[in-house]
Amino acid sequence: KDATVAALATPAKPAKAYHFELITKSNASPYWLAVRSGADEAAKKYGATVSFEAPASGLDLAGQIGMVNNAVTAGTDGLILAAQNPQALLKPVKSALAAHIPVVTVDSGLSPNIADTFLATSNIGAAAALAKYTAAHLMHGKGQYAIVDFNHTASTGIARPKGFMQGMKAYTGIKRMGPIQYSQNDVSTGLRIATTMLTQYPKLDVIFGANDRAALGPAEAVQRAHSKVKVVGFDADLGEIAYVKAGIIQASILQSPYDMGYYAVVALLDKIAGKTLPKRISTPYFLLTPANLGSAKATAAIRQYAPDYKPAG
Amino acid sequence: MSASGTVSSTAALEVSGIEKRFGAVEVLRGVSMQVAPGEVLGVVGDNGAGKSTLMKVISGVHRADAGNIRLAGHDVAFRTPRDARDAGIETIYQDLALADHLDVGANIFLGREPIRRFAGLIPMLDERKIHGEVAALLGRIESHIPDPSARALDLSGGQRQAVAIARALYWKAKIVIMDEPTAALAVMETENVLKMARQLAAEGIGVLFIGHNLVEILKICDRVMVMYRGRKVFDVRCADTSQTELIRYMTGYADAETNKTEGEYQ
Amino acid sequence: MSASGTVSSTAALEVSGIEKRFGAVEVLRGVSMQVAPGEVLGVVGDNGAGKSTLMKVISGVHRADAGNIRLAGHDVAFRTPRDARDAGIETIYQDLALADHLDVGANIFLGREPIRRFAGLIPMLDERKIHGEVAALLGRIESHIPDPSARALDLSGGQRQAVAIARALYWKAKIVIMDEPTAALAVMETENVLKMARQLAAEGIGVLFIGHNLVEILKICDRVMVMYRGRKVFDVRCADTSQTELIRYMTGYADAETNKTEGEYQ
Amino acid sequence: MDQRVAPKPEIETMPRGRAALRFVRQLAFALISIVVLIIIFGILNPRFLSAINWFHITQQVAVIAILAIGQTFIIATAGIDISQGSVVALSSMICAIILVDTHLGMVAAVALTLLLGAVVGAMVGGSIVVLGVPPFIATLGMLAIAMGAALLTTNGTPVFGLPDGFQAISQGTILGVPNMGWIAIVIALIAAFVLNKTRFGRYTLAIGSNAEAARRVGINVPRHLLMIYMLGGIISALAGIVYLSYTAAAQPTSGGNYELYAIAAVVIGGGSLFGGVGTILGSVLGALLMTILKNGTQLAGISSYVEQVILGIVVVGAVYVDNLRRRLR
Amino acid sequence: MDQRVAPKPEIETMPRGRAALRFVRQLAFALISIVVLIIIFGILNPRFLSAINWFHITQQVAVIAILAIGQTFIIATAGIDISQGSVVALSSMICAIILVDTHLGMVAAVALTLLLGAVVGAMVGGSIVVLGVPPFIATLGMLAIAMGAALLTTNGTPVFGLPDGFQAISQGTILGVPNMGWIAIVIALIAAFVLNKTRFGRYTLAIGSNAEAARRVGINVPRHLLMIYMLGGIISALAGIVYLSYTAAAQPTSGGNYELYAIAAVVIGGGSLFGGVGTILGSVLGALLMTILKNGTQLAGISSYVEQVILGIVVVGAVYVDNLRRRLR
Ligand SMILES: Nc1ncnc2c1ncn2[C@@H]1O[C@H](COP(=O)(O)OP(=O)(O)OP(=O)(O)O)[C@@H](O)[C@H]1O
Ligand SMILES: Nc1ncnc2c1ncn2[C@@H]1O[C@H](COP(=O)(O)OP(=O)(O)OP(=O)(O)O)[C@@H](O)[C@H]1O
Ligand SMILES: [Mg+2]
Ligand SMILES: [Mg+2]
Repeated sequence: KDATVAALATPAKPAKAYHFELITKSNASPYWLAVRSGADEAAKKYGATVSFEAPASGLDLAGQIGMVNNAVTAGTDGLILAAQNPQALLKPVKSALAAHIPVVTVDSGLSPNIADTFLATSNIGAAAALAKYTAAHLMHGKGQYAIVDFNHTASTGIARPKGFMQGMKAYTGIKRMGPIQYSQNDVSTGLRIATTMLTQYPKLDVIFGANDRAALGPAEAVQRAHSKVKVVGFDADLGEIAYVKAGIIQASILQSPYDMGYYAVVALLDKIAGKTLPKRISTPYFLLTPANLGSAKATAAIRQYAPDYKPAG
Repeated sequence: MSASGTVSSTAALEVSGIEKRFGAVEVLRGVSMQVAPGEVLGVVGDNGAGKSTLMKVISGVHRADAGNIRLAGHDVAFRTPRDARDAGIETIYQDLALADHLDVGANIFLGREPIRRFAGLIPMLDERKIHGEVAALLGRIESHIPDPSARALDLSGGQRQAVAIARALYWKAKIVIMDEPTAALAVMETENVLKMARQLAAEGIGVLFIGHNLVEILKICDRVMVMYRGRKVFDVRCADTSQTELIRYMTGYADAETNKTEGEYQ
Repeated sequence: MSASGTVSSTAALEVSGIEKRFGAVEVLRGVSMQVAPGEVLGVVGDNGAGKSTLMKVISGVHRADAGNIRLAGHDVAFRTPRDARDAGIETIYQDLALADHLDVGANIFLGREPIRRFAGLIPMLDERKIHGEVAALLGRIESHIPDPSARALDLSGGQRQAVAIARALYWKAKIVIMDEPTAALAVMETENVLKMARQLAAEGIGVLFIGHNLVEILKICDRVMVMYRGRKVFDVRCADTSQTELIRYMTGYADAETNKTEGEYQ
Repeated sequence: MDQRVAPKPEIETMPRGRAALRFVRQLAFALISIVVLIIIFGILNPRFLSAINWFHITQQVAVIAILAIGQTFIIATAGIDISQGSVVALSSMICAIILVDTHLGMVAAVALTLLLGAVVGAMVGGSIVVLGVPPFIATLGMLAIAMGAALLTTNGTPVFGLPDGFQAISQGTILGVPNMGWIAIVIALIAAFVLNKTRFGRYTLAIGSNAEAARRVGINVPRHLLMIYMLGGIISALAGIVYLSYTAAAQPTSGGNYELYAIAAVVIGGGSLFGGVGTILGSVLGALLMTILKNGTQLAGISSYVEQVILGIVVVGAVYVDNLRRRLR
Repeated sequence: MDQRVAPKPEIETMPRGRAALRFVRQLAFALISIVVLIIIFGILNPRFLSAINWFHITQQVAVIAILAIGQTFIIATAGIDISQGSVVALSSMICAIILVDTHLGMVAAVALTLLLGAVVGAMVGGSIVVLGVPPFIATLGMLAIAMGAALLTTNGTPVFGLPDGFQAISQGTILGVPNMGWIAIVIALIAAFVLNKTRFGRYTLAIGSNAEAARRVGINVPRHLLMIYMLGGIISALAGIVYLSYTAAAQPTSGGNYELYAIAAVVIGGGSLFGGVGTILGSVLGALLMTILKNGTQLAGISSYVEQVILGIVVVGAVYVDNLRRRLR
């Protein structure tokens, strides 16, 4: 139902060197840095430039609002935004649109979706798919799982556990243990929480980590405890790839952050060139498992996060 | 040997049977004393004898466990230093007396700032009045404070004492307590403070003057009381005593004999 | 009128031409003085005359802008208080003297703790020695300090002075500086401190005794010097002077005449 | 007492001159730095000087400026409040919940939130004056408590769907200045009046200068400190309300590090952590300086990482220059 | 001097008894609280008492305990260090970069990182003793600078792929105790020795007790403070190395709020922000108390939000009980 990146035209050589601003949720996560490198790559190709801004933590809402406003003031030619909060950013985005600055949201959108287009993975769908795979292949229809989320305020942080639990509902033999725990995007917190979970629920089969930071901590914990618990997650960085290789992370949804950045720039150029954009563009995800790790598709998916990734390396 | 019995009903301040303990320590064990208007009463005694504690009870800093205080014949009970000040008791401390970052005027009026109404409604400080009054006042006590807007921070020890004394004078205190006011002052500034103590007395104020320098005390006080381990052990007109006698009481040498006759000093 | 010229070469301490300014303020303007072993030299003067500043220069707290210091005939230059202590100058301050949370022993040895080798290698405090020495020492000065492991926090003013004096005694100082050591002490504790000052002198130490109480000064000092506005304006054997004369110099009354004849006091 | 001699004119005017000079000196660092930054950023990107950018700077500075005002009072008493960020989060959550989940209306929501701030401040002040806990520790405790409480209110989820009218607090304008800017200005004017022209303010400075002296002249120091921390709590709650209106959504984890910015603002503006000094104008200028730094670096395309480093240097530099000035005096 | 009279035995033993009593009293709050918590959590979930859980508690407490040890020295001088978290982040980044991007090897990486800590500490100490900036402000500045610098090192990206050998720091065990636990224990033992048994420690307490007195007996206070902050920086860097090994990945934004936990640990352990007091054992117990609280509440199924609130109350309570004890003495 959603459009794909194929809906975007390959822009003609732009008339001038446009300057875009990319504002993500936080300034030091590999995921956002992958979005940035995609955007940079596209910009290079089309003779544009992109500057990158983000608050230090994913929790500084006022900081992000200020950054969007400042970008509008600075007279940027286009804005790429991953919204910390679906409503808080409405007003500044409206003022950008009013100033005829095209806005593309990536990963985390607005509600209502007023941006020119929204490029993202279907978080609920992907999480549900991950749950189905986990239930069928890793748990064989019965057992216990627990969730480590990264935070409970971002739309992705809300959608992924929701999707995962939806996917699991079909299996009556599977039980979720304890409340959802939050790692607040901190690996050591995730590690501490998961370590305690292993003690707390001796019969646990699976821990779901809802993003890269939130999966990394549990994987680390499992490896240290030499536990048989399997970790499934979202996203990948080089740390997680190592765990997939080691069989500790048994499945992970890989999104397309690089493409999000890349096609966000393309979409901005399209918009400037006067094309109409679809309201929502679904970026593909890939379910990475130890079994398919060596495949070309997996390599391509991992390169979305780490452009320099070399398989057997 | 004491003449104090004669001023009982007209006393500016009269305390009786004051007791005060801090935890297990009995610091004051039934102290009674009085001071008449216009009289300077010296208070001497060993370190830790309880002099400052007695003064703090009188000035409302501490509450006594027992005993009562009469001001000009009326019973009073102070819960806070403010009550005591309102009743006309001003205290001049050697240290801790001034707010360093505030100016001379602000210090003299601290706690009792004159207020005017802004737009007829909102109460605000009447700075004009403060500065006016202070200028007149500082002239009156012949202090050498350069200007009333100097901060307390920038004053010398003697000048700081002068500010505190100006405060007492201005508020027309009935009782002024001076706790070791000259301890760190040089001879001349000491002279000045002693002169001011007498000046206060001349205005009809009862002055309590605590000190360790007996020469000084005998020179300017009308009467002197000696404290020893939380008790008043001696009370005498200055004209009728000597350093040697005072020291005898201060060291507790005369204590046995005093305990028998303590009633005499009431 | 001064007898100081006679001890020049044997002086325990001799300073000459000391100048010190803080920013725009000239606090010491060429001060020269000396003190012989076993002599107590009184230093008097108005507040702000520069007495404490001079002592701080001698004890290495401040560095002089000009002038020099000779100890037992040798030129010295102190960069820090530690240099001065190492050279045998101990200073006893009224306040700021003790670390409140440390015990008596730790305070006496502060800055010069005896060290033993742990496992023959690692230097550590020799607590055994500290406590042993302190017990003996406190007995020697007849202080009433209850026990060497009491914290400074829990001592009276006189006891604190005793700790500081014990420090000077223990380290066999050549010069001891006492800056207003009795300012807050009662008569008996004052007596004790004065006695200790004489005791120090009896051990051959040169003592500099700063104070405002001229009676006290004239009683215990051998000689007294008067400072006025950063200069030494008078220097005399105590036997040869009087309170009145000292005050004349302290107030600058004798200043004009002094300026003419200042060379005399070198 | 009114019949005493009228003062001579010299004495009347001198203090004013002296106090004014002291005031200007205190602000010098912040003022000069701001002017320098405006010139630099104006050259790097002329849009920095545009009206719309100053509109946004005004919005961006408001919350920190309000917090800095509360912090000025507390620091003037030689205290400190490191719980401001958490209290902003808690009060914005409470305000949002009342707005969204009840029918009490906006006025009640604001009033109840301010009341919450007063209660929080009373708890902090109570720990300080009744339990004798130092301000740093009392507010460290409150930092944790308020953070936990903010998360507990909705079990961690954000609150959406604030009424449109509520947005007027941040978005509406009067004379082209955003309302949240006006709020900060009005609070600053009132606070400056209170600190400099009333007994309350004088007692605040007196306590910070010498608490024992203040007590001895009859000031009820514990009561005054309690009031100061309640005032501080109310101001933090107000900042929370403004923050909520600005962000249009309540998040239990927002407000992090705001206290550090507020403290930095006070210090840059000439306040001293040892108490007794501090001006409202100085603190507001301190907040403005930091906001300009953030805004200007972004407009100039300077990395926000570098901005952090510059900010750190500015904070230390402000206090150093202040010391220097005092020494040279 | 050695030939003086040998002391009488009473005088020899009395001080020991007195000092020991003082020591136990100082630790009382932390010790009693820990025992109470162990009983409560043990009842709520018997697994809390399992060996494996204590293994994990040991791992979890190590970083905070190490930081609390550094903080103890600084707080004992009446200072404070609020930059520890940022310095942990910066040093773990630097260490990871050296390990991954160079061929210098582990020993060099650790040594260079500790050197970095010393430099950071020297900058802070220098601001304090040379520029005369109060410790809170100097470390507030460093907080911002180190945070910015950590981000600048890799432009925000985390560093992965640490050599396996490096993980031994956190993962290896000796006698069943994780190495990182041993590191904390060894550091604590050395620190306790230094603080109580050496001149360095005595000067630290003397400066915190009365800096002017310390100066006047000849202690070089500026140099000592500089050394204290350098020591603090080195300890923070060490904590960063241990943290890096524990998390197996370096992230420029990690370490947030660690300084607050470390300060809380010191305060819970009986240290005073006014200086002159503080014990290493107390601070380590304070860190342990907080870790047990975190671990136990999760095992007991209590929300981490509630844990925050409890933590806040414990911090304020610790200081209150300390005051109470002192008053009743
Ligand atoms: N707030 C307090 N708590 C406990 N003990 C106190 C308190 N105030 C005073 N004391 C004790 O009470 C005793 C009397 O102290 P006070 O200050 O009244 O003596 P003083 O006569 O003024 O001595 P000095 O001449 O040294 O000033 C001392 O032993 C002192 O330690
Ligand atoms: N560190 C300093 N910086 C600036 N001025 C100083 C400093 N120390 C002392 N002064 C000034 O130097 C002058 C002399 O001070 P000093 O303390 O030596 O006087 P004093 O003779 O000891 O006085 P007192 O009898 O009051 O103790 C004073 O005017 C004082 O303000
Ligand atoms: Mg007293
Ligand atoms: Mg002096």
